[in-house]
Amino acid sequence: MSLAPLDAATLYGLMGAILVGLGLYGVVLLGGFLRRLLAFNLLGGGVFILFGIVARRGAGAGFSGDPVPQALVITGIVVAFCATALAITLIERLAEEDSDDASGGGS
Amino acid sequence: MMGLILDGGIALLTIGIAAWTIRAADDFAAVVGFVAYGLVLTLAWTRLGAYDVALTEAAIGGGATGVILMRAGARVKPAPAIRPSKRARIIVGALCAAVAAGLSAIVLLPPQPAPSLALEVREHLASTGLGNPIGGVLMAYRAADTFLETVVVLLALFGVWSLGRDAQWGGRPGPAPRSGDGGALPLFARVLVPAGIVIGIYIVWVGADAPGGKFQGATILAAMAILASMAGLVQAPPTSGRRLRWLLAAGPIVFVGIGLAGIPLAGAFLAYPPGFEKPLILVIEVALTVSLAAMLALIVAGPPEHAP
Amino acid sequence: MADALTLAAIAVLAAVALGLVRVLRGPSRLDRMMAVQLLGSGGVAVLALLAVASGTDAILDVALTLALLAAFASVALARALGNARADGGETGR
Amino acid sequence: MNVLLGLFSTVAIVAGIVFFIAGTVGLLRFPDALTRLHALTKADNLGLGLIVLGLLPYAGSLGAALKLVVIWALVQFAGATVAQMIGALALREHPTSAGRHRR
Repeated sequence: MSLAPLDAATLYGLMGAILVGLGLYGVVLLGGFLRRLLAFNLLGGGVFILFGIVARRGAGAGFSGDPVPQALVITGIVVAFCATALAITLIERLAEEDSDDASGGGS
Repeated sequence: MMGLILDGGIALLTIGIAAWTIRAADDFAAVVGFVAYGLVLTLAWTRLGAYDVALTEAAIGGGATGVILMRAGARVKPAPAIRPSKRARIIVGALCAAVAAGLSAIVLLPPQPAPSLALEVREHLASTGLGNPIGGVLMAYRAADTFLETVVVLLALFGVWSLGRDAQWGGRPGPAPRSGDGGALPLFARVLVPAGIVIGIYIVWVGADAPGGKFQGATILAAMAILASMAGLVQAPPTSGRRLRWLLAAGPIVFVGIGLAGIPLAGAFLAYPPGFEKPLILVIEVALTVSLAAMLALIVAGPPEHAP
Repeated sequence: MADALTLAAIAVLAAVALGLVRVLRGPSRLDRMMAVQLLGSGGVAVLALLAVASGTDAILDVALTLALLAAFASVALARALGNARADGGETGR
Repeated sequence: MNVLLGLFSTVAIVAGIVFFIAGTVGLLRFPDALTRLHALTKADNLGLGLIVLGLLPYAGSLGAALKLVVIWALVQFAGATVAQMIGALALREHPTSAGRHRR
């Protein structure tokens, strides 16, 4: 095993690693569902970038990157969006229920 | 060298925006930070040569996710700020730093030679008739995944709908249209929506041979539908509408229909009969684009809010 | 030629990054909203420069999508903020 | 001819960068949200416009040149709309301080 050369893939890989650390910190420590959800998405962005450098280093056969991890990331971004949307609707509904309870009236 | 400086700048900017988003004082500021994060990540993906992913990140990461987050930011009362103790912050910070350091080690000590399926993709791409390797992977090698992915999007939409109040089941989502909202928004929507529809269709169309494709194009089309509804030009359809439900189901039905036809004709589920790969993939892509655009727009619109 | 255009992209990115620091600090929400606007136009300029520098037409499609969706996001932000204000019971003009 | 075109591009792109920097200086120095908005919209749209103008001769194909122009038009139009929306919000929030800047 030898040290990776200092190129774009390495730079963005280190960025991805730091983004995962930052996102994890937010998911664990932040108060409020919305902020945690945001932090989780930041973390996801870092994970996707790490996949991206695997793709970049697998460049060959005339492609600028290995197409398989790239396709995985595209699927991942779409699924992450769906999960986020569902979570946000849940958070909104929870907030609605809370304010109903607080004002003493249900629906 | 010049390129490396630019990459370093983009990386630092991305980390700075992410850190700012974590630390931001209020929810609205954090949402703005997150949208900015999506925009700079698009630059990073472009620099990595992953143009397909850059398109997806620009459309979904910055655009669609940002808009649903804003909706929540405007409606949810900010949570009382919990100030974790200094000790908790130090311990969690150290653990997260350790995770980042571990990942950095993996980045810095890659396996030699780098694992890659690029050669295999190149070998089989010709049989799909497509020029875009990522489109080929999504529609042939990982066709079952792509099919399930559209089902996941549909399930997410059902999940969003089922979180509405019982009395409003089947009604229209989103705020009631306001006439005379004034301002520049209606004019903006009247000009941008047609332009955006053309661009969305173009992105799907070039996706066969160049970066682009159905998810990116469908998100652009969905964004235009949301914009038209924000400007009060159109109202979201009732979620119980028969036509709407067929529109949502059309993509998955076409996909699974062609997939099932592959069993007798090509010997496997989702296999394409030789000679018909490209036209069949295009038919699936078009049907999926229409359904995905409707699904994504309705997911962003949220649960029904008006009784049917 | 390519190096000169990349240098231009670095200059634009640096200007945008500096402006971003100012805008994100606030103090008002209106200031922060400008962040998306600033990154939208700056990011599109960087992408346009890179597209011509590397001769890759696909980057222009990324720039096109970014221009469209950044516009969409900042309009949605402005509207969300306007609605929040209206619901907050503040009187309009 | 080629030399002239190269010179034109260089001047346009450098001028575009200067406008981006001017916008940042405006953001850093101006006292309130409305004036900062002014700095941002003017500088960025002109900056992007000049950069696009400078890149046009090197676009390589008519399609690419057309895309560049469309990109600029989109950003320009969105900038104008968002500026109007932010301006209206600012006016609603601080009618007096915002009015001071209107002549």
